[in-house]
Amino acid sequence: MARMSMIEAIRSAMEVSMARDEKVVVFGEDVGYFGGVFRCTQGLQQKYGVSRCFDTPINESGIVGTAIGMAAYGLRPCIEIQFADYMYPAYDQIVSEAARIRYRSSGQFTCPMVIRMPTGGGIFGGQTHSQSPEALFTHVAGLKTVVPSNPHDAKGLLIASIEDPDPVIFLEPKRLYNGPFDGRPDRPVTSWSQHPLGEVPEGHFALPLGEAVVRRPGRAVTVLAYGTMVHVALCAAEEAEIDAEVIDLRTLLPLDLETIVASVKKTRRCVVVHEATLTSGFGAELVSLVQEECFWHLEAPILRVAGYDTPYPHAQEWDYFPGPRRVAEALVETMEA
Amino acid sequence: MARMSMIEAIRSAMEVSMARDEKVVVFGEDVGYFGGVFRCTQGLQQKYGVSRCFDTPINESGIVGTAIGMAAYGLRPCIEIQFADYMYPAYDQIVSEAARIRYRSSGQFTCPMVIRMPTGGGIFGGQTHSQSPEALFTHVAGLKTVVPSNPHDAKGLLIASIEDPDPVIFLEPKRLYNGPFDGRPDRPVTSWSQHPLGEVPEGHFALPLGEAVVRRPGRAVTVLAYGTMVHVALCAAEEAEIDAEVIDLRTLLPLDLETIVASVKKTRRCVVVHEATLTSGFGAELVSLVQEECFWHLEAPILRVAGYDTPYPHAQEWDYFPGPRRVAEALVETMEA
Amino acid sequence: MNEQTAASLSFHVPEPEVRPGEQPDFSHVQIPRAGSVPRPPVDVDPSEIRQLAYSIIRVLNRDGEAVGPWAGTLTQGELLEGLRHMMRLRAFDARMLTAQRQGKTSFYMQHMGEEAVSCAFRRALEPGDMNFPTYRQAGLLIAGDYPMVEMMNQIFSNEADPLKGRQLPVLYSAKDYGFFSLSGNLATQFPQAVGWAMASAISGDSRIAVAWIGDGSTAESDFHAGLVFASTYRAPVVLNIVNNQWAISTFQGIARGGSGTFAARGLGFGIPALRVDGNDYLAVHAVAKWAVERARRNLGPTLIEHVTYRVGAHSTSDDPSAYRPKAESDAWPLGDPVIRLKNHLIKLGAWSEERQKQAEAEIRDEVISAQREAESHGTMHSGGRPSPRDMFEGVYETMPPHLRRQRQKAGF
Amino acid sequence: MNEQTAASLSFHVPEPEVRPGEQPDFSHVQIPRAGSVPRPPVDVDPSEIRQLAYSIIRVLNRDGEAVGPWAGTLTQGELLEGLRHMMRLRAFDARMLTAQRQGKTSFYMQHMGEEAVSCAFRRALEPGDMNFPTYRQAGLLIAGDYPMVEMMNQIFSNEADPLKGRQLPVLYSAKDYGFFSLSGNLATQFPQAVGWAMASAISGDSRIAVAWIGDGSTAESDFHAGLVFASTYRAPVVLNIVNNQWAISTFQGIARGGSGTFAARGLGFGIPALRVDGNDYLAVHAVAKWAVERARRNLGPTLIEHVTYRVGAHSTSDDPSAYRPKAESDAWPLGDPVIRLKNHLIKLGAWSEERQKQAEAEIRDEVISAQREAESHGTMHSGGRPSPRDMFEGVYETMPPHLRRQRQKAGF
Ligand SMILES: Cc1ncc(C[n+]2csc(CCOP(=O)(O)OP(=O)(O)O)c2C)c(N)n1
Ligand SMILES: Cc1ncc(C[n+]2csc(CCOP(=O)(O)OP(=O)(O)O)c2C)c(N)n1
Ligand SMILES: [Mg+2]
Ligand SMILES: [Mg+2]
Repeated sequence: MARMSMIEAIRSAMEVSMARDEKVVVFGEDVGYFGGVFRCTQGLQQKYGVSRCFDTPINESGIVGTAIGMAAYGLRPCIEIQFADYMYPAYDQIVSEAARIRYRSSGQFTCPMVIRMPTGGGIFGGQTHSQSPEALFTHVAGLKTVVPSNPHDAKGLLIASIEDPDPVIFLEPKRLYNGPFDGRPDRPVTSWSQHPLGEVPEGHFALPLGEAVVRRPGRAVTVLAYGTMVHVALCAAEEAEIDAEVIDLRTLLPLDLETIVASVKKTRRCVVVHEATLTSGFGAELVSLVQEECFWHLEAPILRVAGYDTPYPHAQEWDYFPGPRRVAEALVETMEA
Repeated sequence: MARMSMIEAIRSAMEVSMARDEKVVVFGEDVGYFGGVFRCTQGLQQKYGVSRCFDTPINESGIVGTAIGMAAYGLRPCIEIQFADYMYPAYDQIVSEAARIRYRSSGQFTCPMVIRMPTGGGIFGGQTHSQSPEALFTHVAGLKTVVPSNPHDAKGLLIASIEDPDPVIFLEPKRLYNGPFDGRPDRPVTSWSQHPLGEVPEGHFALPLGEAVVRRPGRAVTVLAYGTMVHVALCAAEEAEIDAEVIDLRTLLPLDLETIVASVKKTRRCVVVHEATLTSGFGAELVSLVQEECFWHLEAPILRVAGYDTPYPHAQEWDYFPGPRRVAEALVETMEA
Repeated sequence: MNEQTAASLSFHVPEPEVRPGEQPDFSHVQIPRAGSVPRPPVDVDPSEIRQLAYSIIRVLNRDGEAVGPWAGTLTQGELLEGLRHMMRLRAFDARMLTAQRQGKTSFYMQHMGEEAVSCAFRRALEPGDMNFPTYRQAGLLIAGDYPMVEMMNQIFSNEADPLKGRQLPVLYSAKDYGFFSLSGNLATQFPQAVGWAMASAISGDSRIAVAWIGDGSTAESDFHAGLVFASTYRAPVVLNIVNNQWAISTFQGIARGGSGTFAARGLGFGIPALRVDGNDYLAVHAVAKWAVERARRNLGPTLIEHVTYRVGAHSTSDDPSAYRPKAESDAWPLGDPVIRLKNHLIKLGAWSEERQKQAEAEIRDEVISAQREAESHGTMHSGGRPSPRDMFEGVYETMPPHLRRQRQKAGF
Repeated sequence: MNEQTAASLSFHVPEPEVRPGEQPDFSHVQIPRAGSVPRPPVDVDPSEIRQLAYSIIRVLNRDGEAVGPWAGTLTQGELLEGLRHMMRLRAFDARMLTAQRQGKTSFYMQHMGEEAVSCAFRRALEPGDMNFPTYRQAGLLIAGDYPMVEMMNQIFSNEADPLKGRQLPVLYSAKDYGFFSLSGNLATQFPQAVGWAMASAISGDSRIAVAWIGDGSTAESDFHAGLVFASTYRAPVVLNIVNNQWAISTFQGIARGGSGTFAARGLGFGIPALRVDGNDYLAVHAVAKWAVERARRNLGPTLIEHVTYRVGAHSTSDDPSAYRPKAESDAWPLGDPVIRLKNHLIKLGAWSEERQKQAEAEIRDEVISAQREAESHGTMHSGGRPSPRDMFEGVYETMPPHLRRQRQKAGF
């Protein structure tokens, strides 16, 4: 075991994968010589050469499009989109191509690739460095969508994603890169070196996609969260002094519905939290599934706490961010319903 | 009043708008001389000249991007994307630009424009002529999303969309272009000339965005639908002999939540229907809202009938399509819950 | 500050020379003499051959002779086979158009007039090379000896369809024949081809990729993405533009704008760009061979504009009489690729009108018997369809729980 | 079939001449003599001036003299004003970089070395013309007399911020000053500018649009979309590429690939393409004037590559010492735009080192007093912030019910 930040864990996952399988190639904007604007790929070019880790022109459709061609050839590209906010120019290649190549060719061609992208706000990045577009991927048949909440999971899930036979969208909550952010910007930042999940196996280890984990067992209400919101939810539960069961989904698709349903059937209440805008967010899917599966057990409406339906503002970031106060309010509201 | 197919009604809306306001311009692939592959713009170039209705290069991002520039200048572009399946290359311009220009410029620049696109399956179009991407728009703050289900509404809603000060996504269920399709491909096709909603005012008339309409009053269960699925739901209600209240949403965003809630509080049951893939579809948002607002009234879980989470297949189209049989089953299941 | 007065601007929209009812006119199309364009060495400095993007490489002259520096890349036997490939494609198209009219398939797209492009190009490739085609390069399959019956199974969406009914007719996929899965979305294959070529270079392989795109689709952004990546990484890829003058109802001027040629788009990327007479089987092959050799020798990408004409409708959903003169294709100055190659072979003394007739009959029989076999597996509107169960398979390698639930509920 | 053996392919990734620790080297940059490039009439046939895409138009020579056919577009008074604009932009940058370090704003992007490009271009425009800029053209605002205090209010996201705190610092919007709302997404403004220009032409107006893009961002697909539409509709737009050699950490070769120049990208579209010494205020103005006149006279688009150098970091989040030699900017052969214009004015006898010092002091005071005023409205990390209520406003013209509910629930 070693102590790693989330950046180091992600880098370690790529390093391990590149060492084990020479088909793994890594590329993206500023990813090669410089090692990425968040330094996630630092050192990989030096270690594995420019043919396996390289800089690209600034064209996200080209990055994903060439990666699809490489995957069809037989490589396993693990590519970086500099910010999730910049994936839109690649959306056609992701949705119409990567997601469908196995299906439309009846398995003649496949598309094992990982598209990494930093998501979420909390760094005063304004509307184009803060978005959480996961629902735009979960709606697309043929994609898998993963969102880790800590260094340990980030490494295990990224290795599993690279080894997966299908395209995986790997969303990295950038507010967690350096520490387990609980949604209180007024408090001193803690670092992963203080956190048990900053302890990460050094070598190869894979966490299966599609398994959620209970971060905090509880009996009063189930909170479904992923990424940064896991820590916010934990903080809210403490502050509201509510015995919430906090589930970290880790993979949105495939989803670990079993764990969710078991918990809600036990607690009989549910709150769903995400940072993306509310309307048609992934929370809506969670609410739908929970009410379909647990209708007869529910004692209160399932509540959603999410980003407001506005672009992510710059100066009002902390008014916008669904922090512990808003989550706690929802917990209380659910308990009182 | 005149008898119109949905194509004629859409054309009439553009014609009326172009006559009233010379700022209205219409363009897209094959839209000018030829009048569009579905003939929705036929005659407009002849009538208003090539400066107001013209063909474009095949570049959806360019079509939307130039339209944004025109809207910022002060025109009112009403543009066509040949099939909704081909909007992905324009998705960045729609999401990052059109939707946010008013907000990010604090109203200095606005983006009054309409993006028309044919959606939905049922014409053996395979995976790239059948999609229903409405949820990819409803998740985006700054956009409005409209889906008419008949010629009358198509005209009134399109005129309102063109006159709207903000960008509107106008989805045209292509299976309805020529007649009210009820989801039974084995039956002879009926034409709009046989249907009361094929009667359309000839001149200017606008239907406000954000108002749903009850297509079939009922007491047993509320069905929320839009576009083609309105007709499928009506058919299913008849066939299942269930006294369903069928609501045609018409506008998905802004949504007429009041009408929905009033109905569900009355019927105490709800089924949501759409053609788009199930997971993270707009149905999930509807389910979430209904359970948030009507939780204490509900007597059964809200069910969703939707496209399966696969690409839209070609040969198995009628197995895939959420037709009256599947909707009826859901109605029965809800009633028996 | 500015001397010019504020005169009004006016809006310019390119228009074709003629419209329905008018006399077809191709007098604006400049066609160099066959044999007149030089053939540079494959390792030429791209900046020295910019003029090739503004000319047209041609081998067959009016008299059916093969002339000039690009001639001589194929043996007589190969030419005879080439003729047969083009004829087979044409016969195949004719049958499938009829089948569509009969309701045996929902949709079809033909190649009339463009047969030489894909058929001749295919000959310049090696096993293992990969094409990233558009829907109008079935000649790659025919000339690559892919079984016609498999193509028909796909077109009929029948129970033997290799793509299990999932794809629109003509959106083939044939990995073992170097034919990448076709997309319905235009231009996406361009950067994919470049990526495949990059992967081959990364892997120290010797296989190359070939990208295909239509004139209208060069306007798509992915055309640019492909060129940028091909240029930056000097990918071993041949980038083909098939300029058949039309993109559904819009003439090539809508995509080409103020540019001299489509080939010229490559010049800004330092990519050698050639134009070739796309109705000249010999010229297409010679140019293909040149470009393939560049790629194989690690000299990087080549852009080729194949100048041809779409004689038929865009697809079975289209009626071109609404936007262009009916007789336009007769006026097309580069002639018909099948007739031109036939005349060349007759000139060589290797062929005759009688043998042509005979070959036509043979090929028709061949196509008919393939069709008979395919129809035995079903057609679109008869029995013998892929199972609805298949619909849920292959979205992922392993079916995830939510799809299993959906299939179960569907009862398939 | 092919004679070549199957030798292995290898992968090529462009690399800059030097990396940190090495000696800066710009010997590969070919720089023509000032005054040596001809000035064609604005209605020239684009195909006759292709070579302009491979040269560099320069006016100021080493001795500070204005020479050649592109000289003489500005009066001495205008030049003095131009110098002041560039100095003001540089002083503004310096203050804002400090303010960022002090936590008064979250982010800043400077223009060091590139001041001439936007400042000189701005002079060639008329009121009503519209720029679609990138984040590195604040010179358009400074030279357009947009109040510095407004820029600072935006940067500080304070209660007087014209954009109400919604935008990242430096993503200005100033409609009345011909400055379109900046996006964080690269290249999207390119087709938008073309669309604005098309709208002006459609409306019979006389206003033109100006698009801006960085060297790295020309790789984006929307660059292509812009060129295609500009070419097809001959839109009255000037398309500017600011080639400052770097795109964050990647040198221009990654975007440029095998191409000779970025300007050459225009040639494939039949768009006249010029390269200009971007550190030469006079040359930029002369070229801008030429291109603006073309647009205004309905002659269509022009593509301009401004050759310059990004002296500073990409942004306050970047540290270039990790990817390029520290002294590289000193070695940049086109010099510093401020010093070059200053020397020219001294040469003309219109200016002196003392007046330069004096002007520097005046400008610093001007900037400081603007900053004082802006800070009185608050900074990022002091009081005086836009209200959270504002957050919900202006998403639509009329707030829809769901947003009203959300605001109400939020208690704002
Ligand atoms: C992204 C996208 N936009 C639009 C279409 C609709 N479409 C199909 S074919 C076509 C014309 C293509 O013309 P061209 O590239 O010249 O090829 P050709 O049909 O002439 O071979 C269009 C507009 C599409 N399939 N995909
Ligand atoms: C679509 C998109 N992709 C990536 C980025 C991240 N990004 C911001 S600036 C930049 C470099 C741009 O370089 P260049 O175009 O040369 O402009 P310069 O900064 O040199 O002025 C990158 C990659 C972005 N903002 N938008
Ligand atoms: Mg074509
Ligand atoms: Mg740059």
